[in-house]
Amino acid sequence: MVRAGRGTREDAPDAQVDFVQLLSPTGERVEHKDYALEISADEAKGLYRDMVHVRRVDVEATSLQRQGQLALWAPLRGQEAAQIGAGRALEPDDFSFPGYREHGIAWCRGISPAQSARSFRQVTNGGWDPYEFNHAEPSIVIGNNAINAVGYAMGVQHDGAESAVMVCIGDGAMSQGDIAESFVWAAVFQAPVVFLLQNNHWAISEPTERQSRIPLYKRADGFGFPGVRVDGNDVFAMLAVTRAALARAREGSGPTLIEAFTYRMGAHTTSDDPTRYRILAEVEEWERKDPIDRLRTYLLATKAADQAWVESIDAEADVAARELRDAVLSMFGPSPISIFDHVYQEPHPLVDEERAEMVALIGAEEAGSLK
Amino acid sequence: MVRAGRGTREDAPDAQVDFVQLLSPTGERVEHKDYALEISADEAKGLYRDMVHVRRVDVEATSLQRQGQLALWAPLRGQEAAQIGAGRALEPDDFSFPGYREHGIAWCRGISPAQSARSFRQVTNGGWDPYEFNHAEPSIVIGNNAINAVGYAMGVQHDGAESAVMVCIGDGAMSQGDIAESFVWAAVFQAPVVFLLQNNHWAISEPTERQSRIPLYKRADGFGFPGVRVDGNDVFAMLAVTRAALARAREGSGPTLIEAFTYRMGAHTTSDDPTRYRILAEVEEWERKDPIDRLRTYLLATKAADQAWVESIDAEADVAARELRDAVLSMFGPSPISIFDHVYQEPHPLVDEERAEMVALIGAEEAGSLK
Amino acid sequence: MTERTLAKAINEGLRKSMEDNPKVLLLGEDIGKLGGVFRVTDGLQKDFGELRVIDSPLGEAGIVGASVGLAMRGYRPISEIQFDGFVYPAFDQLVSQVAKQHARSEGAITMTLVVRIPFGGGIGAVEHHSESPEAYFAHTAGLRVVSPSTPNDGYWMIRQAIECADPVIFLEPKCRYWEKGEVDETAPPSSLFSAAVRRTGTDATLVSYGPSVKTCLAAATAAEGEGRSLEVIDLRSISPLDVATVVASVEKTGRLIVAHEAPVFGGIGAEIAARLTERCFYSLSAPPLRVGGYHTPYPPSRVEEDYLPNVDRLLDALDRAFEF
Amino acid sequence: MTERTLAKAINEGLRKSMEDNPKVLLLGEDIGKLGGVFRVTDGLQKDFGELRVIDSPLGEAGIVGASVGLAMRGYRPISEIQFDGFVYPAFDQLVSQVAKQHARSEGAITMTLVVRIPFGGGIGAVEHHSESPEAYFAHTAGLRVVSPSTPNDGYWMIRQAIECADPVIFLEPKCRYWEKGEVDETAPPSSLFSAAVRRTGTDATLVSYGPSVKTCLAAATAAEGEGRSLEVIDLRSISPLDVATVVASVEKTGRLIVAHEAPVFGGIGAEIAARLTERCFYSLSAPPLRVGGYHTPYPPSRVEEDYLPNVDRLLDALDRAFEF
Ligand SMILES: Cc1ncc(C[n+]2csc(CCOP(=O)(O)OP(=O)(O)O)c2C)c(N)n1
Ligand SMILES: Cc1ncc(C[n+]2csc(CCOP(=O)(O)OP(=O)(O)O)c2C)c(N)n1
Ligand SMILES: [Mg+2]
Ligand SMILES: [Mg+2]
Repeated sequence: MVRAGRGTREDAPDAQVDFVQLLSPTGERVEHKDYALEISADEAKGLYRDMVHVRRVDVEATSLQRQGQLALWAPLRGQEAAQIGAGRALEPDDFSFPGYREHGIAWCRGISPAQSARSFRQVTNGGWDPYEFNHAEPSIVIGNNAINAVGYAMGVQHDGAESAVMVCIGDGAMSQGDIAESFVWAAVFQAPVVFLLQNNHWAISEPTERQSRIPLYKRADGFGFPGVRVDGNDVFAMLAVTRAALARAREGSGPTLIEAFTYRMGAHTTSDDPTRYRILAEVEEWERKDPIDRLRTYLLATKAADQAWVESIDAEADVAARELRDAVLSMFGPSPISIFDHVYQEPHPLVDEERAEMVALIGAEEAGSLK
Repeated sequence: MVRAGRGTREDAPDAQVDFVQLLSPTGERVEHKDYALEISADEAKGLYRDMVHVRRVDVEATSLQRQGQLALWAPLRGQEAAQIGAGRALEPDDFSFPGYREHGIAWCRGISPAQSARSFRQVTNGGWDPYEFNHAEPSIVIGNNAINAVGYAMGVQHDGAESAVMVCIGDGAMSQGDIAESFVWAAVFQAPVVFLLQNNHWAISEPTERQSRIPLYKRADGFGFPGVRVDGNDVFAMLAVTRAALARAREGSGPTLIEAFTYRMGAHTTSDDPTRYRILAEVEEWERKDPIDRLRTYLLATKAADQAWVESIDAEADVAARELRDAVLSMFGPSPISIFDHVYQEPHPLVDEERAEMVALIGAEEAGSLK
Repeated sequence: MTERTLAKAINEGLRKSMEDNPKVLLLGEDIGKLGGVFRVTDGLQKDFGELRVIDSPLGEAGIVGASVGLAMRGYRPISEIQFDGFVYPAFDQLVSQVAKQHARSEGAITMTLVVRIPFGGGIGAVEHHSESPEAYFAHTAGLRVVSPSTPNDGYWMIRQAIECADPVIFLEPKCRYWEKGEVDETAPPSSLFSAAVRRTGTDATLVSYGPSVKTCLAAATAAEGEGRSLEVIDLRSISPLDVATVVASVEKTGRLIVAHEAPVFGGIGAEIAARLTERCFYSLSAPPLRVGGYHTPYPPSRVEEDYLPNVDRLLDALDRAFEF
Repeated sequence: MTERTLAKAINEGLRKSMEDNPKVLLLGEDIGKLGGVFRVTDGLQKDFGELRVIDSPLGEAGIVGASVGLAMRGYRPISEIQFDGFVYPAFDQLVSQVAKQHARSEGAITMTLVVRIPFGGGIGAVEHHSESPEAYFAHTAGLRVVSPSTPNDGYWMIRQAIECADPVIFLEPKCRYWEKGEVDETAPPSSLFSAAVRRTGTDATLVSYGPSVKTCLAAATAAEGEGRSLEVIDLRSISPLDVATVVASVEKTGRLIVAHEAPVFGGIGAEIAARLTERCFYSLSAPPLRVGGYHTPYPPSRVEEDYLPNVDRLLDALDRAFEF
């Protein structure tokens, strides 16, 4: 019965067919017929800086979790190029819908690492004001915000606004019915939405073959919109392809599925133990395609940057990590009473009654003090 | 925002690309490179007989509904070839999952029109013993039995049995998340299942363009299994393609999506008024592709049958219709008390208590008498 | 004051809201040219266009999920689920997104949307067309759940639901769609979340909502013949509950019977009974009794009369309440 | 008799059932090599192979929907939903297929399957990982809903659930997974659907199930210090309810407090309160009181202690019960 998991040779990481790459694993610029990218040294350095920052902050958050300061953390290591490339393609007016691992995209939207950490410290189930950053709260229920994103995009379309929507999904999410419905709706209404699929090869312990026998980007074809597979460890390719897809959406040509072919270098979350289900050799193979290494090689080789600059970025990132740590340690939970604050926007007698019950029970002071 | 519904020219009924047809609308045999069909005169006559029967019975059921004898009826007119072709491709050991309109397939499985009518008379929500006929009860919740069918097929596979499973879905159903999940599972596990999609061009009042911008059979590609579009008004093509797909499933090569390109000639159900949403010209165009007419023309032209035989089949069908009428008129509902009988298989104190309550309230006699 | 069916009254309420607020959009299956299978949206696409009355792809998760996104963008989507039995594919969207987004975002996002669902039985339908799923929604914090029982309420409550900043599950008693009543367009009868005393009485209180209100009124008339004076309360709002109105009545009558079509076990009647027992413990001459669906799937409709709360079952419960 | 954690006890119960019956299959996300995120299926794929312990695609409708088909084919699928908050995408399958197929087919089809769900809060988790959805299932006729609170029950109840011909929603109190207790493998403690009196007492009855049983026992110990003797009942089965056991207790104590983590409003506590009021009207010295989650989404876990029923809240309810 379980015949899956054997095949899908096309999925082998070195297959270059239909695979957009602009910067090779060894740091050389490559051209692609459909995706040109003019990028200045400063822009490239900016991308490098972003990636180093989010990686450093990710390490810090992981260690904060180990020290009991966060309830959980979902590390992004390995996916920096996918997230920074896509995140930097967004315009301020665009609206994005993340999953729980999209700290890199949040970073691009201007959300601080500390804000990203709030839900992992469980002082909130949110983290920031979505309208301030045009970035929704993550959805933890796999796949169910994709159709929300399409609805939002239909609203953008209805407004006649020239902006686009991006929603992040994973290789595992591709099996959820809600994703398929979002594809149907996006196609039928030609909604200005980009589906950013980070195929990081694992859905917790399950390899991509458990979700599909064929490459995932091909899924879009059957719904009537383009799918494209990109080297997800190549920040240039991610930037170029996402920009093109967003532009396409903005001009009314409908949705695109971008499959960022990448790898989750770390555990699924800090609760996970990947040694139970995957071999070290696989991880090592992907180390050699590291997104940050390759951009650094490129920057040094093209003399866009020198070693001193690289070190300065590391130092900057250390500062960001320290800032995150300080912020997390001084982050308090909501007061017990605040759980009643935003159940509804309008008055609600039962909520009022239960709020009063709590106060009667534990006293106004305790009810009102931060946890 | 609503840009759908304009395009999809490929969907035009005369597009012959990737369209399997073995009998033209004017009754001529056509060859197809992938699907040969050797069919004897007797077999062809059998198919004709089936189609005439199910159409005649369908008319009778519709009139029974008009006369208040059925709560509802979902007419199949126009879809006889799709259902009889697919239904006759099934082997006794195969297992099929229908929707609410699949009276033709039920007929092929040996289920009597009266049994098909039971749920429409609302004497039951079922109709027959699924294991007696290897045919499940219809699912009225659009799309949700497709994944049940895949699960059943996984069981067949697990048994090592050489049989296949078929599940009927509609063009509207293709938008449901459950259908996509069933595609994922079928592909991943290479389950021996055939998805019979009857694209009858309408989901109640909504044209197919509201569900997809591209032909629906292409959906399968993106999940990694073949999809094929068949002239759904050509019983030969339906038989050949379904046989091939079932054989493929039985031999372990996995699922197939068959799009039977056909047309719902009647109302969605007896509650529906299609004049509110579709034009007569469209219906008339499809009249010219009538599945029964074309087979009759073929049978007469090839001298497989003569006019007298054709009339004898009509007369036989009238008998079947009368049998249906008689059966329906003498069909009683369950007794009130019986609603407690099959909630659970094992004893259940609350059900027992409520059963006793009902008896206490209306008396054992009334509780036990048929409605 | 004009006489209208409930279906027409809701239609006109929708129309008025669409006229008043361009952000109001309708979406659902077959709501356009067909006007919905119950014609509740009849004529609206013709008058407001395909951009505001959207025939959607066939998928309830999609309908509710797209509504969530539209609401986030500042629209007021009113979706229609064609029948009660087809809302379950949207359950995750309702529980995990619609109900929780406001809290999750610490108040930044409002889920200003309405999900209309024709619900309940009594129309001789086939399976999945007669369900009463209100308890699932009422148990879900973050949702509001209401049901009109008269044309006047249909007209006003849909307008109020659309104006409410919170998500509202709007349950339309489909077996009452074609019943007529006066609609007073000058002013709403009351707030959306208040109960209405439909008949005053002194001996027992019948509490209900939606389709069963009429049944309760019939039972009250029948009981009058037997010399019992019943008070009938139409909850109108199932969540939140207007407990005060019921308490006031039970303190007076000392007896409470709750009726709904949904199965009694785990139904909203349990909540009303439990809450009222707590609030009116010393006023009660008998335990609150419940009359409703049995713990069975909704049965074939030929036998639905015996499944639904009817006058006989209400009077029987009344007798039992008087036996205590 | 061996001491085991609840997680391990369920694991061994699953193992035993798989050994006994080749038709038992496991399916779910990450249940194979990983052994499930809580390791409840640890080692089973290794020993029974990939054909019987199936890592499924990521989709709960698929998991439950495929189980339905497997059950129709004569298998006994035991599926795992990774966390409570992820069961909602499967809601339609549960309500429309799992719960109704037996009735729909007039008894021809049995839905012999189990859906295992780690449920409840108290583990400091992130959103959607601490839900208590039992009321939704209990209100759904056709489903059975049980929850073990001890390792011995974990071992036996999973085996009994697998043997039950009807579909069973098996709720595993995840905050108790790592608590240890004796498992007596020689004989089951009782039938799957009977309640257990965990502590006898005379002054009030505390009724609970799953994660809250331990809290009730702690409250009973605390109350003892205050001179109050509490009886603690572990329902074990939420649907059907073993009403008789609770009635017997309440007739003795005259006071009833029901505790669960799910929101009180529309929770199963309402059903227990309403039913017991009806059955024990004259025995009650106070109305049944309920202690549980508030009418809010499950809050950020830093504040969950104040949301969940805890000893203080139980004792407070007890005080209130004694004030009547
Ligand atoms: C509906 C639902 N089911 C199950 C889970 C538990 N879960 C959390 S993450 C995850 C795997 C997701 O894989 P993928 O989509 O590839 O995203 P990734 O974690 O790799 O970024 C699962 C099964 C969930 N969050 N939501
Ligand atoms: C989940 C669900 N949503 C809505 C409906 C109401 N409904 C019944 S049939 C139908 C259209 C189905 O169209 P299609 O799949 O093309 O099948 P057809 O009726 O054309 O055979 C709809 C919307 C339903 N039965 N189930
Ligand atoms: Mg992944
Ligand atoms: Mg159709």
